[in-house]
Amino acid sequence: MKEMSRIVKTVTNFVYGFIIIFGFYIIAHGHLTPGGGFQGGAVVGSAFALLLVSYGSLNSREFLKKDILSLFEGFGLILFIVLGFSGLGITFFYNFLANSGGWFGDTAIIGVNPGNMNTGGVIPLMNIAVGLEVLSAFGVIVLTMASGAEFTKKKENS
Amino acid sequence: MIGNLPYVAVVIFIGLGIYTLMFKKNLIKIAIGVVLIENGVNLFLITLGYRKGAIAPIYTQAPSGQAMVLPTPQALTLTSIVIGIATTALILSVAMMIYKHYGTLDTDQVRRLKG
Amino acid sequence: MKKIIFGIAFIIFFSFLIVSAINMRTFGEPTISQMDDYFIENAQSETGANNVVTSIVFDYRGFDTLGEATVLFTAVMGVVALFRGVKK
Amino acid sequence: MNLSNHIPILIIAIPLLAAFLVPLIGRINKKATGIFTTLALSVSLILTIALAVKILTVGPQVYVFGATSPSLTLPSGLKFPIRIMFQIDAMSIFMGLITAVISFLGAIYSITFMEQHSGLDKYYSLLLLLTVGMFGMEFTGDIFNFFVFLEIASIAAVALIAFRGVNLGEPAEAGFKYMVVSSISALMVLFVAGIFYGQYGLLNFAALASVIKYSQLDMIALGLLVPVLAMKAGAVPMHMWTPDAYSEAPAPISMILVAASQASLYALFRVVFSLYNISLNTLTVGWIIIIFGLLSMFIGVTMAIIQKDIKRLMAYHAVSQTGYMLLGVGVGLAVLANPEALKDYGITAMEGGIFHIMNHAMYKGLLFLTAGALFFRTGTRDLNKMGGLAHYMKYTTIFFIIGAAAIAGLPPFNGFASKLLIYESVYRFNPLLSIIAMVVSILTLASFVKVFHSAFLGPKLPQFKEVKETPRSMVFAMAVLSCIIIFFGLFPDLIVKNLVHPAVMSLIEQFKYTGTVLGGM
Repeated sequence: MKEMSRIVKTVTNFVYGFIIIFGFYIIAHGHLTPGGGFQGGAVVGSAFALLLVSYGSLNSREFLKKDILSLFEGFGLILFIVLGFSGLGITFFYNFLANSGGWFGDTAIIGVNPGNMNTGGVIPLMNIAVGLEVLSAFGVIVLTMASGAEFTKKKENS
Repeated sequence: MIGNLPYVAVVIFIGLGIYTLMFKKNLIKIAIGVVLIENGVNLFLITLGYRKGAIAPIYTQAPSGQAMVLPTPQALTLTSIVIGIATTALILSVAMMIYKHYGTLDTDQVRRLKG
Repeated sequence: MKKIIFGIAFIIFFSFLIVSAINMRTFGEPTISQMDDYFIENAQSETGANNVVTSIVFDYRGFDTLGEATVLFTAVMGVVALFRGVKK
Repeated sequence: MNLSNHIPILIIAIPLLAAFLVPLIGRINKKATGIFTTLALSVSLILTIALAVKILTVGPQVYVFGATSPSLTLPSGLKFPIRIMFQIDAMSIFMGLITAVISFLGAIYSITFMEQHSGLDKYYSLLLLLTVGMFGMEFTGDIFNFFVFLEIASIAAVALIAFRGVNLGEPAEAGFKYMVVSSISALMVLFVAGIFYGQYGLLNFAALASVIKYSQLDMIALGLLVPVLAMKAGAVPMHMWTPDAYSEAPAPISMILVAASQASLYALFRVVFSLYNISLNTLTVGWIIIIFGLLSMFIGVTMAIIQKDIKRLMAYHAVSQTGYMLLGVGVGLAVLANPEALKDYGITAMEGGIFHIMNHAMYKGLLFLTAGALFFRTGTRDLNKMGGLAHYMKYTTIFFIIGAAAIAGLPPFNGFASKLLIYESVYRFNPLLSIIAMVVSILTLASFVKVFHSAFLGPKLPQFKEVKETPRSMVFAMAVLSCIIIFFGLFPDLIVKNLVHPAVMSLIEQFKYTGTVLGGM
């Protein structure tokens, strides 16, 4: 993929940070507002795609590292399954933090309420884990397919 | 009958997808066919959860006393969308791999495995 | 020949879809919603999350979500494995 | 905490965790990944055996995710389950045993077989994920969860089939075909889940089974599920993917793919027997399944005879053998509503069909592994180019003879045991079917005699002077399978009585399946 014009790159520079922050906002508030790990992860992943498209696959390799992303992916997944395992005293995927009073353990007000970040038990943690996994998975897929496309094209020319 | 128009849209989506799979000869078009079926099924799931005049099933600053739509289909659709993305990514990668080796996307020319 | 068989299969399949669309219950008026009503009523007290959909995704049907994350991981592994020979 | 209650989830969670860890281990040491995979799968195998013992002595097990107790299916007096659950009865664990054994041996075989390939960490990770998907399909009691695991298994399988696609075009092509086929079937399963949800507001198999009315929508759901799952299992009108996928995948993966398509077959039986049971017109559906079976048997074997590629030939035989299973179980289904005939020969036919699933997984696995060993040493799969290999590869020759005799149904191997059950019971249902089954068996024997003649017999060929016996880990995997085959062939009654009969009864007795979840046994 070739890099795009200066206008696109300038706009990208201006916008991508906001997109990433918005994605993380969606991930963190998944248990209160519409959204969650998958949606937020997809938003952040789209920021990666934007960077890739505007800078081209060769240039973007300098600041989007596939290795680091795949590490993050493994980390997110392992965090997720460990959260599942840690409920194993009762059952797999038991929400052991909910209503316990500790981390994210406040009891939610039943009915309509303005929302309290400190509720939901393992749900916010799982949101973060899944968000991490999804954003890095999207990044890895997009980057790998872009470099693969580069390879295919080279073969075409020769 | 007119109330069931969303189901008709689902039928058109899935039917078009199957038609594409059966009669089109381009690998990318086949991938598009799979995505069409996927969207049709997702649309089907999400229409099942709708309740007339109800709000989204989220309590944060919601108008009080209103009925909520069914939440389960939304959760299922969320799952199936992500699965769909994974499928699409893999199917396109395999198509790219085929293009790399054979230099074509036409299924008639790709067929080396026969008999 | 192949086209005729495919055509017949397609017509059968399409008629299946149309019959199911006709027979489906009316849009917007779920007749049985016991499971969802339970979720709407009890999700807040059982999981503490305001967003009922999230509480289903991560608590009631959390195992599906693990499967879903696994599917994504599988796809990443597959894509990376397919393009593994491709350097630079 | 009592770990023995958590065995059902540990069987799945340990390979899953291992699959996530393998890429990280691969960063440190590439060689260790294979051994790590084997370890994880051996733990899973041991746990599966422990669970099997528990189920066959105590009864079906339920595992509810996220509930306050693993066996709490209906919290606080509800009439319907709200959480995902695993529901493991004798039939599920029967399939689970096959999966565990086959994937464990596949991992052992892979250690040397895949040695010179790159990207081994991804290979082993995908292998573990494929195993997880198969286990999930067999254990789950929730239709949407079934869809998720079906997708895990098929995506992992696609990536493994296309694993050699970096250097060759054909594996990628086979992978594409399999991907399209499995996406269609998975999406249709999801569509059917939607139909059920729209009608009954439930997703649990057992809860659905208790309320299903067999309305027009349910008929459509069945009409979508049966062909789609038969397609995934490789039955004939939709078998176009089978030869490609089986022949282009690496040999251990071909073996595991056999077990993966049998997991779809299991799902088909589960839908027909546990979900619908006698609410449907069993005679009609039974005959549809029998016709699928007959077509698979006959077309599979006739296509196999003309093949020159050894793995492609075996793949067509896999299609043909799937026909036997469909035949046996189809006869059982056809007489399900007729208690006398069911007791008379229906149960025996089903025992034959179900027993054949396990036997087929074992001997077809062995045959694929021998084909892999030949490919490993000679570098070709073309039968015309091989010859005289018995001089160089003694063990492989013996293993091949065992596998070929078992698939052709010669005593005293396991294929004979299950085929005999099918012949004698199907004969009483309809003699013609039994005769066709015997003819197919003879054709199978003829086809394997041809393979044996062209690959192993004949003078020493100069181009194979360097060929040696296969390495030890590969011989070990093949030897274990051969021992299982001979053991099953010598003591079929033991297996049928203790393992197969409970599996068949758990399929037939629908009230037990619903009872484990909804209570009121």
